[in-house]
Amino acid sequence: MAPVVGIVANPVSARDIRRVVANATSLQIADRANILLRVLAALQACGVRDVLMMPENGGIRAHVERGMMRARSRGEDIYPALHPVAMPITGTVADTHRATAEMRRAGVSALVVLGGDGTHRAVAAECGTVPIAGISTGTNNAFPEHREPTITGLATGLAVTGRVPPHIAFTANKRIDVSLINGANGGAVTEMALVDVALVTERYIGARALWRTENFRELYVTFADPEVIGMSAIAGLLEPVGRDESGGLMVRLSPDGDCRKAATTLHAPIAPGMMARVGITDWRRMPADVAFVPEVTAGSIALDGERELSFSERDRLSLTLRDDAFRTVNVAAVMRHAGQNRLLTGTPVPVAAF
Amino acid sequence: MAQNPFPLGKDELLKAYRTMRTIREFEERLHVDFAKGDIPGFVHLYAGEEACATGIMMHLNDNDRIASTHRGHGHCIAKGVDVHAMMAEIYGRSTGACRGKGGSMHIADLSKGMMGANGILGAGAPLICGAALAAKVRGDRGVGITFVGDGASNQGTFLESLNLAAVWNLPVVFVVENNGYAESTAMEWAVSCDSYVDRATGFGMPGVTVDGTDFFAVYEAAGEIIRRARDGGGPALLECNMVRFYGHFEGDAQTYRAKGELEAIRATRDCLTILSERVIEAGVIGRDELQTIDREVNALIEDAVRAAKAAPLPVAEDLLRDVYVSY
Amino acid sequence: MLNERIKPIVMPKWGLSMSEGKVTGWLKRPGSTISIGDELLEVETDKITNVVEAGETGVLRRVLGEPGTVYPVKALIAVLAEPDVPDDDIDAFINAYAVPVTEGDGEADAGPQYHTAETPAGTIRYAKRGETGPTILLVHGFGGDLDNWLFTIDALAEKATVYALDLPGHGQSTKQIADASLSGLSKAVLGFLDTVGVERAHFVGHSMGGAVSMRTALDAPGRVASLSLIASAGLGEQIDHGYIQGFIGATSRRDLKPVLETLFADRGLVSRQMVDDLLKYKRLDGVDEALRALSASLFAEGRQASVLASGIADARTPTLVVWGEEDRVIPADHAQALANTAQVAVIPGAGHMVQMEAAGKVNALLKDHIAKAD
Amino acid sequence: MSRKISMKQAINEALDLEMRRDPTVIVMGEDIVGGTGAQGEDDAWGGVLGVTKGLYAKHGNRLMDTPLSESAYIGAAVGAAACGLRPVAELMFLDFMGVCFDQIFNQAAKFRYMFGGKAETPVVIRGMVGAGFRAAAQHSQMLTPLFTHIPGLKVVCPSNAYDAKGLLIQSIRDNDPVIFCEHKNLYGLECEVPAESYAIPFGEANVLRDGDDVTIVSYGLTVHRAMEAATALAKDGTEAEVIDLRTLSPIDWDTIVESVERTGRLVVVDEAHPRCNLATDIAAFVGQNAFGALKAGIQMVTAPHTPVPFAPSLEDLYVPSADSIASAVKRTLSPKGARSIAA
Repeated sequence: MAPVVGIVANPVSARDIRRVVANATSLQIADRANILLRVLAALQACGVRDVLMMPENGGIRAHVERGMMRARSRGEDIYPALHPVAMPITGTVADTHRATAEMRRAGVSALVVLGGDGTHRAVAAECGTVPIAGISTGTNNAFPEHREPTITGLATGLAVTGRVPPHIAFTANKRIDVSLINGANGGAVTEMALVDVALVTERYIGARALWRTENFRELYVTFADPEVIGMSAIAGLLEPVGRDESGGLMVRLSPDGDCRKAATTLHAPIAPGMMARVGITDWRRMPADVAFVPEVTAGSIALDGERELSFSERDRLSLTLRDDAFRTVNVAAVMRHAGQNRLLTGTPVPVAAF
Repeated sequence: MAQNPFPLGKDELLKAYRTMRTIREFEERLHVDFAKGDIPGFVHLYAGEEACATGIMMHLNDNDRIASTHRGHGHCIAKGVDVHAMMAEIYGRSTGACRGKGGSMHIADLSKGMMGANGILGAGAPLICGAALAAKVRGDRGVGITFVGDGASNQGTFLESLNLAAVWNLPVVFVVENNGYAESTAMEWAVSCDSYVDRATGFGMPGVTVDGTDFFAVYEAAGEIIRRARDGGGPALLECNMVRFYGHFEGDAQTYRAKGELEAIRATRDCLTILSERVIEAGVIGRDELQTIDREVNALIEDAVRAAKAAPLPVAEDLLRDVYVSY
Repeated sequence: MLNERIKPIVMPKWGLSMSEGKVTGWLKRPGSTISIGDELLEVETDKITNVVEAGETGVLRRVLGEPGTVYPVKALIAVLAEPDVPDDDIDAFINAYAVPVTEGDGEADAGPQYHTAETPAGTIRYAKRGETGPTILLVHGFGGDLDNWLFTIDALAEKATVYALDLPGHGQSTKQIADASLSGLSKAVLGFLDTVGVERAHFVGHSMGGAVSMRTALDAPGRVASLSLIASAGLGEQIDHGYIQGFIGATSRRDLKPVLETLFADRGLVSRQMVDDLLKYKRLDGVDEALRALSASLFAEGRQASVLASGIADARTPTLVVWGEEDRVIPADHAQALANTAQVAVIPGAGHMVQMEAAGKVNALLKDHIAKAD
Repeated sequence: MSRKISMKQAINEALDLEMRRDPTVIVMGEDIVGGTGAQGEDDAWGGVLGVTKGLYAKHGNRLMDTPLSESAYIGAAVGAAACGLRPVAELMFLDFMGVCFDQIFNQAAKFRYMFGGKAETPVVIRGMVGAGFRAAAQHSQMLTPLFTHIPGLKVVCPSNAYDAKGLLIQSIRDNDPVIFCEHKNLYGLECEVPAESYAIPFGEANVLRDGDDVTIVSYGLTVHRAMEAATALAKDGTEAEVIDLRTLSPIDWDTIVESVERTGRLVVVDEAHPRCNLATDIAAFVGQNAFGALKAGIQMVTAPHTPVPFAPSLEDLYVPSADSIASAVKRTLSPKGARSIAA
């Protein structure tokens, strides 16, 4: 049976306040649809015949279907069949959770995700062992790599059709689990972040996006890449930690953003187009599977750049980094393998097994 | 009492709640009284959308101008228009905000910077460009906010205004109140590009989408956008995704909605509930304090209705008055 | 030689902008014997309708101007001659007569006739006619301008150097009046004379302009050679308040026309053009304020604030007082205030604008008075 | 100082003087400066026909070129007026109001009434009207009746440079919205105009010619055709009184009625289409209020009920001519015309 690929394309990513405060990108719906069409063409070229898609009413699917219809009417057969997941649309992150879970149950071989860190986080929460192929259409974009989506689609197709062996095609990723136990009623909330957890002292969620640093106290990252944008850049510029290393980094920032009280002052691109001066008190490695209890006793928690939860002195908060938490398609490795083995020539070299 | 974690002080939070509650109570009362046949004409209710008007208007002063829509009661109240004058206007009384000459769809109070509800969809957008131009010419740091529904966002005049505001770099904020329905037609069907941020981008200005049922989300995003406009940073678009508790107009059976849709949004997306639970949970405001406000608002609306019903009707001479300043 | 006994009657030139006039009717029949001052015919211009008076004697031998027909200024419209001049000579004269080209071209010579002077009181527009003889200054009244001397200025300029100015707030002079009192206006007039280099002049003042002239004679006697006061203010308290208020308040032809009719004994003299010209003046920015300031200062509550008669009586300035008997703005009996010290002439059949309605008579009085005083 | 200038210069001068006098006066429109954002000269056009030429040099950014978006900038002018400015918006050809009429008749015209007398909207919308420019159906109309129909709007249409200057100054100072209609074929016509500022009050018709035999009422270009007709008629002994309305809303009923009561005959000349125009309006008013004075049926001379044609041979037939006006006068004087009133 031919492999089925799932697609989660978030129509509402890259719409937050950072467009106003920092000239952040806003990728148009029509562009997102075009990205999807390019991915679909690459998947079809690799032999993927059926794709499941998260339903949404933000317009992506309508554009994609129009593009596919136009191709069909010209007699071109370049796209796989597209099947929306049967589920109600709420227009919230719950749709991503639900769609991911449905696709996992339907046995998709991989999930192509269009969105920012937030969308990827929502997919990662539900995808289990299904590998993710991420395409950046969001703002922060520390997690998904920047790459032409056709290539991502191609790598996904090659991986799910078995033309690249799994140990090359897929790679393990880290995450940070956040556990919040409500002091009043004992209820527990578990959340996760793919890249970073930021603790700020303001306790309202507001416009969600995090772009101010004055209330910023603690930062936990799964990897610290000086090439990425967002709060994790702070960590990356202090002590790089690779995506493939075990463990992450924890950074404490000086109270009230006062750089004079800080041991170190750092200039970091905390949002697109936004360089901030932050005072750093100290930082340390964050080993896997060790629960960290923050010093901040009340505030809100930003997961991958968006404020999601708030907590008070009565609540108990802990953070734990997990290695090997979920899988992604290793596009670079797949494409290198495809090249080395001439997978896309008329007479491919037999796949070399290691 | 716990430390206040919000970007507004307690008094401001209470004021926001009072404004939202006043709008809700005002609209709920109109819903009831309209059904009784007490109110002439037709009315469009803002219930369910209170967080949007309030979250934005908390950043404005009387020098800032707003241009409203046919669904304008909430904007009026949030901008500080007198509730008694509004109620009297809706009842068509000579004590009304417009002396009974405008009605629900034309309530205005220029002294409060409220340039009028508007019966013509999309018409507020160019007007507010003019208000913003006036502020810019005077250099008084005033801003102009125009509200438009997802339906009227398809009006050519709205799109022309986006372009004009960008070209003239006017201190304008275009607020799209997206409640999902242009009268009865779904936004998803009627708006070709599907995203207001895309529309804004197409006109060379930033666009932001927020959850319009979350007062804090609206408040924070609007604050940034308004500050930017005030400082000369130019226009921007703010899309507030929100819900309409009643029909397009009173008497609308809303048969276009999905089964259970209304019940669901009332249960999960009531902006007043969301706000009050947030502030109570944070320990900043006690439930009793909110209940006190509820009682006061109730009394205010009750008094406004009583006064409106008792107020005199406009008389024959008023028919010919105020067509011109001089003629 | 015979031609010298043939006296042409030509279309007159009243005022600087007149280029043509319409004969509306003859008041004398051909063959009538004519004396100086006899009313010959009526001529209508776009500004005013008036009577042409005879300046010479003779028999009206030919009437050439057809009623209802428009003729250029200086066009031959009639011929006077003694009875013994042969008809053939008259025909020859008529055939040979040519309208003087330069004179008739109104546009060419009207332009330079108006001048402006930058005075301490602001820009003052004036006209200057004539080059010889005594210097005369014509001062118009409230709401008027130098064109009020339409029938006066050229007549006097035959033997004098005549200045006519627009007072501040009037005509095409500045509309700013720094001081709306008689002294203020008098200072503005003296400032004007300084600017144009006139030390001393015969003052001819109409209405409010008469009061300004008297004020000047009292304050700067050395600069006023004589006074000619025409329907002058400043000789009594009475004044038609309705006229002043009506003039200030009128914004339309309908309102203004009846007000202007108060100025004339013959209401028919108020032409549409006269009303239009005044409306155009009144619409100018600053005029309304200027007129209201003058009215408040000089004619508050319908009384003249300044009566200068006794002062002038005491002064030794040679003075002529002329009034139209039917003046409805300032009563003609005000003339008697100076009856003991001045020459007084009250002209029947004329109103407040006596210098226009009885131009020939008034001009003769002025010429005579100024000649004697000089 | 008075001197001869054209109507185009007079309009320019009025804008200049009012901008000098009042800092809240701003002027906006398409190409009213011209060349904004382009590489060539500043102030490249000064309006398509150069009416606003040179004002940019004097007043800079208070003259604002607009995008080709009549709905947006006319609306902005209205909004700015409601917020204390006195904008003069040029709607190049008033035919273009089709794309911004809402801003004029639903917004500007209604604010004061709809808001219970608590708003003032001192906006001037000026633009070209009228045929004779070989500009065909969409750039040549006399749409004045559409404006006079709307309560809340004032409508002005000068026939000469003097009136244009004084009426435009009054329009700018006026506290109500004014539609200022400039007949493009009168732009070059010169007359004596004072250099100073002056305002001509609204609702005062101008009687251009006195006459006792017939009253001819018109406005705009056809005033001159009416005067031509009157001069021709005078040769035959018919003295026509010619009334130039100057402002169409408010309209000077008194002057019309007083004249008709004297002459007993009325010819109304309107360059607009024949249905529901100023001519029918005036005829109806006189019929209702001065019927007893009429000695003959009222004659109306208007454009035909057609769009404005392009071909010069047709367009020349379109605009009421002096001949057609003179013929209409003769009809009122004929025994047949007189009988028609008795019938």
